[in-house]
Amino acid sequence: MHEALNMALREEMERDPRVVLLGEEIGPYNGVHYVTRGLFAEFGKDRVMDTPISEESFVGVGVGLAIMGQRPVVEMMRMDFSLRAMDQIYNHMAKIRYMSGGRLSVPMVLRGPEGPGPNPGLTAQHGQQLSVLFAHCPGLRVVSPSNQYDAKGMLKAAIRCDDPVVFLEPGPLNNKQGEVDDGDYVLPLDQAEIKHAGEQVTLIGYGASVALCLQAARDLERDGVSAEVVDMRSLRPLDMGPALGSIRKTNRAVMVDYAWQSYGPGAEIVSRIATEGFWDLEVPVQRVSGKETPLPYAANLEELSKPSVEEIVAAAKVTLQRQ
Amino acid sequence: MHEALNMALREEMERDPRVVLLGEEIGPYNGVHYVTRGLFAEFGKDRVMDTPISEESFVGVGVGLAIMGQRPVVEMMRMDFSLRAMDQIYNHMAKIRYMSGGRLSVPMVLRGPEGPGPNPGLTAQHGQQLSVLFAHCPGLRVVSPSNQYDAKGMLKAAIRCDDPVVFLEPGPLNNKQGEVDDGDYVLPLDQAEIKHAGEQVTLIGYGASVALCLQAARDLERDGVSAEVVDMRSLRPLDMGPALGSIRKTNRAVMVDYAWQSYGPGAEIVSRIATEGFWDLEVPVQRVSGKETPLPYAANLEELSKPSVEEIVAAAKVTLQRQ
Amino acid sequence: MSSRPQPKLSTPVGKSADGGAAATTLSAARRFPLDATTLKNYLRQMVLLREFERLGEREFKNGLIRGYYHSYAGQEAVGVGLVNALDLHQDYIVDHYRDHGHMLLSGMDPMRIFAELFGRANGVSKGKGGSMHMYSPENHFLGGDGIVGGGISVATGVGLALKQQQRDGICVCFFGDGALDTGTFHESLNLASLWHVPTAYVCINNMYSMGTSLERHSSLPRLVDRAVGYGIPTEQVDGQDVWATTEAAERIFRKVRKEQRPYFVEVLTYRYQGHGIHDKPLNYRSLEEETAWHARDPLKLLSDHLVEEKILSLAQIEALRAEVVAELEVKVEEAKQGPEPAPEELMHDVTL
Amino acid sequence: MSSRPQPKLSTPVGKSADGGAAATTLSAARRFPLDATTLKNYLRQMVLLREFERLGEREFKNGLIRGYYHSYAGQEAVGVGLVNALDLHQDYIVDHYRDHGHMLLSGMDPMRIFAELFGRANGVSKGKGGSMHMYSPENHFLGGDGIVGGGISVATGVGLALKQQQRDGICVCFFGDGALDTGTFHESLNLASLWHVPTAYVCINNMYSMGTSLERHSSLPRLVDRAVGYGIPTEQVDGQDVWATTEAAERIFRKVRKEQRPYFVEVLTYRYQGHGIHDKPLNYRSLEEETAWHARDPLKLLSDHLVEEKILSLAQIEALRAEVVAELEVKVEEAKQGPEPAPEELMHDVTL
Ligand SMILES: Cc1ncc(C[n+]2csc(CCOP(=O)(O)OP(=O)(O)O)c2C)c(N)n1
Ligand SMILES: Cc1ncc(C[n+]2csc(CCOP(=O)(O)OP(=O)(O)O)c2C)c(N)n1
Ligand SMILES: [Mg+2]
Ligand SMILES: [Mg+2]
Repeated sequence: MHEALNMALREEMERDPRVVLLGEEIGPYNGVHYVTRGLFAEFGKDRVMDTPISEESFVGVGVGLAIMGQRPVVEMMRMDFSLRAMDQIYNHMAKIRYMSGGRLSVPMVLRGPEGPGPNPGLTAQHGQQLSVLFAHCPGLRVVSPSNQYDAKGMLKAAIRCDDPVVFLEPGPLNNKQGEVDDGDYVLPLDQAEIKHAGEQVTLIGYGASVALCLQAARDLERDGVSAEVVDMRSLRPLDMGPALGSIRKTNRAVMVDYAWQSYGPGAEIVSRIATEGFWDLEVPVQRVSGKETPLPYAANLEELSKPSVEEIVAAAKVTLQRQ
Repeated sequence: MHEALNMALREEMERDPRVVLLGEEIGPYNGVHYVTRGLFAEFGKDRVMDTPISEESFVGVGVGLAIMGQRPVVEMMRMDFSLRAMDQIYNHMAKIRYMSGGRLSVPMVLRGPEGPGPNPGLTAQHGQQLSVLFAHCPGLRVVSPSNQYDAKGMLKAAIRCDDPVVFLEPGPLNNKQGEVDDGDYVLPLDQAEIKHAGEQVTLIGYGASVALCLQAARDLERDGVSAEVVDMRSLRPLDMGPALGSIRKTNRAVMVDYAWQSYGPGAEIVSRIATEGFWDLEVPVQRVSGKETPLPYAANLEELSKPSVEEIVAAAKVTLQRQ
Repeated sequence: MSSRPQPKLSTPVGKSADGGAAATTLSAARRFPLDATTLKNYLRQMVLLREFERLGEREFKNGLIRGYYHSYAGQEAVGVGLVNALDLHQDYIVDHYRDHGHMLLSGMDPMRIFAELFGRANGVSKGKGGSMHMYSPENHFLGGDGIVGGGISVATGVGLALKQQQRDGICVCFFGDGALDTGTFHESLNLASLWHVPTAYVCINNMYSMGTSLERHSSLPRLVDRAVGYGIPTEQVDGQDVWATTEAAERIFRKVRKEQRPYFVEVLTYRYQGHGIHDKPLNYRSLEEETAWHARDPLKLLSDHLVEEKILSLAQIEALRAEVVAELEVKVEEAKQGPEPAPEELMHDVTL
Repeated sequence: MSSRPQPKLSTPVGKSADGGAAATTLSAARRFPLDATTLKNYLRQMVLLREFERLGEREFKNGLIRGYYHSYAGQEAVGVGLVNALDLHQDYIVDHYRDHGHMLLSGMDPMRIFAELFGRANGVSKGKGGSMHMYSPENHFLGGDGIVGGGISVATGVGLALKQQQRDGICVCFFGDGALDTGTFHESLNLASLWHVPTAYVCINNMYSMGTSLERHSSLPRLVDRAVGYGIPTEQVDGQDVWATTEAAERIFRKVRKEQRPYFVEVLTYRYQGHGIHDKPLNYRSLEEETAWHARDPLKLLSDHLVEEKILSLAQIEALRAEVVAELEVKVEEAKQGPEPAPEELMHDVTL
C-alpha cells in the first residue's frame, strides 16, 4: 500500500504548498515504511521535516501549523508511539474547533501504520491496533483504507479535509503491491463500501481485516457459501448503511477486527447492528478479533494472536447452522 | 465518595508499609478532591509524595516502584491528565507481566476522578470519561465503584491486587455523602452486582451512571414499571453474568454511560448482550450516553451533554412499547 | 531554599546563554524611557486587568460563573510590558489558562470575555469554551489552554508556520513555572532551537504551581537554569516593574524577529489570589511573603512614579480607576443580557 | 557542526555540575590501575559481546530470529566498564532495546537469550518478549524496552524503591542519545533530583538516533550540556576505552551510592552495525567516519595493550576468541533445541 500513500502525498504536496510533512526518519532516511520515499529529495527539508523522538510535541507542532493555515501531515513511525501524543490528540487536535466555538479549525492529518505488520515479530509495543483510542474521540475523523486505490483517494481527501483526520494505515498491508491509479481522485471519508457481493452472510471489516474477509469469502465460495464483504473504511463517523443493508439481505454477520476484541472498534459496530439491525438478525453476530494479549514474539503465538481466515470461515458457518 | 476512598487508603497504608501514594497536590495541599486528606500529616512525605506536573514520568515511577515490590497508588488529579501517561500505562504498566513471561508483576493502582463532576463547568479538557481507553488494554484491571461501600472495598482490593489496576472514580459522585463502613473488608474486582431488583427492564451502568439508573428505577416504579439495575463494577474483566441473568428475565435492556456513546464502554457491553443474550432479547437494547462532543461550558449545554434520568426512563419505556 | 527568588529580586540577574547583554535590573529598566502618555496608558491597562478580575470573582460568587476561575491579579506588569511590545497585526499569542489579562491586552472586548465566563452565546467561544478556552483569531490570540504545558508545542508550530509562510510575525507563548516540569516544554525547546522557530517562550514564574512552591517542584530554583540545554538565549526579568518588562520585551522580541530564533524568558512575579477561586493560599504560603510582594505591587510601583513625577495625582488615579470600573460594569451588564446558547449548539463545531 | 564529537574525543572533557573532579581523559583513565587478570577477563567479555551479536545476526539471516535486532557491536567498553562496576546482588539495571550486551554482562545465560531470540519456551521471557523484552529478576536486570525513553521513569522508580526499602543498591539506567529528545527524560531527572533518587542515568551516545546524526536531532551536540538543568552532576566519558569507562563507573557509582543522589553520564561511542539489522548505515554516514571509529575499536585498544604489555600474545587472543565462539555455538545449538511455547501460553501472564 505504501506506493499509493506515497503517490497521494506527492500529488498533494505538488498541488498545495501548504502541505508539509513531519515525522521521524522521513527525511534523508526516506521513511521506515517507504511511504515518504523520495519526498525529501523532491520537496526539501522545509516541507519534509525530520523530527526528534518527541511525539507529543511534534503532534502539537502539527496542531499549531494547522490552526495557522498550513496542512501538516504528521507521521507516527508506528501508531503505537501516538500513545505519547494522546494529550495533543484528544485535548488539542480534536477539541480546538469546538472549544473555540468554531473560530479555529485544525486541518491536520495524523498517519502511520497500526497492527501486527508488515513484518512479523513486532512484539508487544510495536504492533498494536489502537484504532479505537482515536475512534472514540469526538472532533476527529478516523479512517482506514483496505487497498491501494482507497488508500490514495482517502489520504488525498484527508489532506484536503478541514477537520483533523487520523489516517490508520493497515500495517499488515503496507507492503502489499498492486498497481496504483495515477489519476487525481479523492474518495469520501465517511462512506463504507461493499467490497465483495454475496447473499448468505455479511463479513464486516476495516483496514487490514478486509483482506481477511475477502479471502474468507473466496474460501466460503468453495464450500458453497456466498458471503458479502463490507469495508467500513471510516470508523468516525460510522457509515452503517452498507452493513445494515447487507444484513437485511443475509440476516447474518461476522465482525472481523485485528484489534483486541473487548472494547475494540468491532464492539461499536456490533452494537449498532444489534440495535439498528435487530429485526434483521436471525442469529447472533459473530466476532473474530485479535486475541486479548500483548503481541507475543514467538512465531506460533503471534499467529494464534491474530484473527485468521479459518476463524472467519468457521464463524460464518456458525451463523448458517442455526436457521 | 471521597470519605470511603480516604478510609481505604488510610487503612491499607496502616496495614502495609509498602503502600505509597504519588500525585499532584496530595501532600500538604491535602488533595484537590479530598481523597488523600490527612494522609500526608499521618504518614509523612516519604509515603505521600507530591509530584510535579510530570504525569508520564510519575506513572513510570509507579511502575518502577511496583516491580520492586512496593505498592504504589498513583493519583491523577483528573483522569483526563492520564492522556499524558498513556505510553506508560499501555506499554509498561499493562505489559511488563506478559513481556517478562510472568517473571515480573506490577502491583500498582492508578486512580482519579473521571467524568463531568463533582463540580459543573469542568469544560472540555477536565471532565472527560475516558474509561474505555483503559478498558481496552489487556494486562490491566479496570474497575469503577458506584457507592461508598463498594468504593472502599474495591479500592482496598485493588491495592492488594498483584495486577495493575486502573481505579476509575466517578467524578459526579465524589462529593456524595453517606456513612462509610469502617470495617476492614475487601470486595471482588471482577464481579458485577444487581443494585436494585426489578422485573420488566434491565438498566445497566457502571460508576456514576448507576446512580442515574437507580433514580430512573424509582421514577419508573411510580409509573408502574419495575426496573432492575445492574452495576457492572468491573470493565476489565467484564462479568456479564448478572446482566445476562437479568435480561433472561426482563428480555429488555438499557445501557447507561457517561462516556461518549460511540466506542464507549457501553458498546462492548451491548455487543456482549446482543450476542450472548441474543435469544433473550425481545427488543433492541437502548443506549443512553454522554453526547458526542467535548464537554461544553454553558450550563444548559453541559446539562444536555450528560445522560439524564429522563432519557433513561424514556428509553426503558421504548423497550416496553414493542411487545 | 535560600536561593528562592524573593520579591526584591535578590536573585542574580538573568544571564543570556548567547552572552548577549540581556541583563535586566530595576535600575537598568528605570533608565528605559517611557513617556507620560505611555505610562498613563499602562496604568489604565493595569487597572483594567486588576478590576476585571475583581468583577469576575464577584460574579463567580454571584453564581454567574462556574467551574474554574484563575485570577491574573498581581501579574499585570508582565502582560502590559510583554503584550504591548508585540505587533498583533503580525504577531501571535498562545496562552495558558490564566488568560484573562492577556486577552484584554490583545484587544478583545471585555464584554465578550465576560459573556464567555457567563456561558452565553455572545461569548468569545459562543459559551462553549469557558474561562480557559477562548480564542480570537482577529486579535491573534490563539487560545488559553487547560493542560499545563499543552500550548508550548502548539506555539512552536505557530512560530514555525510564520516562518514557513515567510511572514514577519513572531509567536509569544505564556505558561507558568509548573509547565517546566512537563516533558513537552523540553521537547519543544529542542525542536524550536533545531528549526530556528521565532517563538518567545515566556515562563510566568509566580513562585507556585498550584499549592506547590518553586523549590518543591523544581530541581533548580532559577528556571532560566533549567532552560539552558537548548542553545537558545535565556533571561530572567523582574515582572513587578513595567519598565523592566517593557524594556526586556522590546529588546527580546526584536531579537527573535530579526534572528528568527527562539528565546526563553523567565518573568518573576506573584499571583495574589489562590490558584483558582476556591484555593486558600495561606494554607501553603505566609502572610509575610504575600505582604512583601504586595510592597512591590506593579500598580503601586507605577502609580508612585506617576505621582512623584507629578504626571498624575492620587485623585486622578482614583478617578481613572472609577472610570475603568464603570466601563467594566457596563460590559458585565451587557454580557448578562446575552442569551444562553441554543440547544443545537451542543452538536455544532465538533466537526464540519 | 564542527563541535560534533569525533572519535578521538576532541570534545572538551566532561565537567561536573557539582564541581567535583569528574573529568575523564584517556590519559587519566590509563593511569587507572587494572591488573592483568581483570584485563584478560574484560577482553573475554568484550569478545563474548561482539561474537554474540555476530552469531545473532547470522541466525537472523538464517531465519531463526524475526522482527527487530539491535546490535551492540562497537559499544562493548561501555557495558564492560559500567556493568562490572555494579554489584548486581544489590544494584539493578534498567535498559533499552539495545540490550544483548548488558544482559550478558549481568550474568544471564546466553543460551536463554538466544532461545528468547528464537522465540522458544526456554527463552528468558518464555519466547513471548523477543529481543527488546527480556527481564531477569535474579540477575537484577529489569528489562530492555522498545519505547525510546520508556525506561527512564521506570528506573527512577526503581531507584526510589531502593531508597524507600532502605537498601544499599543503586539503579543504572541505559538509553541512547535519541532518548534525550523525549520529554520523560527531563521529567525524570527533575523528579530524581527533587527526591534524591540513587539512579545513574547513562546515555550511550553513539552519535545517531536511527538515521539521524546528533546535530540533526539535538540542539546541543554535547549531551551533558542538555542535562545541566537539574542540579545533578553530569559527565562525559570516553566509551571506547575500558579503563576510562571503568574508572568513571567506579567513581560515579560510589558517589551515587554514598550520596543517594542521581548522576548523568554521557558515554561517547559508536554502533558499528545499522540501527537495526535491515538498516544500511552508509546511507547516512561516511566510510571515513566509520573507519575513524574502528581505529579506536574498544577490543583493539584493549588487545593492543595486552600484547604490548605481553600479558597476552596475538595467538592467545585468537585462541580466546575461538574458545568463546565455540562456547556460544554450543549455546546456539542448545537454544535451538528448545520447544516453541505451548499454545496456551498465548493467554498466560496477561493478568493473574
Ligand atoms: C497535565 C496537567 N496536569 C495537571 C493539571 C492541574 N493543574 C492545573 S494548573 C496547575 C498548576 C500549574 O501552575 P503553573 O504552571 O505555575 O501556572 P500558574 O497557575 O501558577 O499560573 C495544575 C497542577 C493540568 N491542568 N494539566
Ligand atoms: C517513542 C518511540 N518513538 C520512536 C521509536 C522508534 N525508534 C526506535 S529506536 C529509535 C532511535 C533511538 O536512538 P538512540 O536513542 O540514540 O538509541 P540507539 O539506537 O542509538 O542505541 C527510534 C526513533 C520508538 N521505539 N519509540
Ligand atoms: Mg505558577
Ligand atoms: Mg544513538
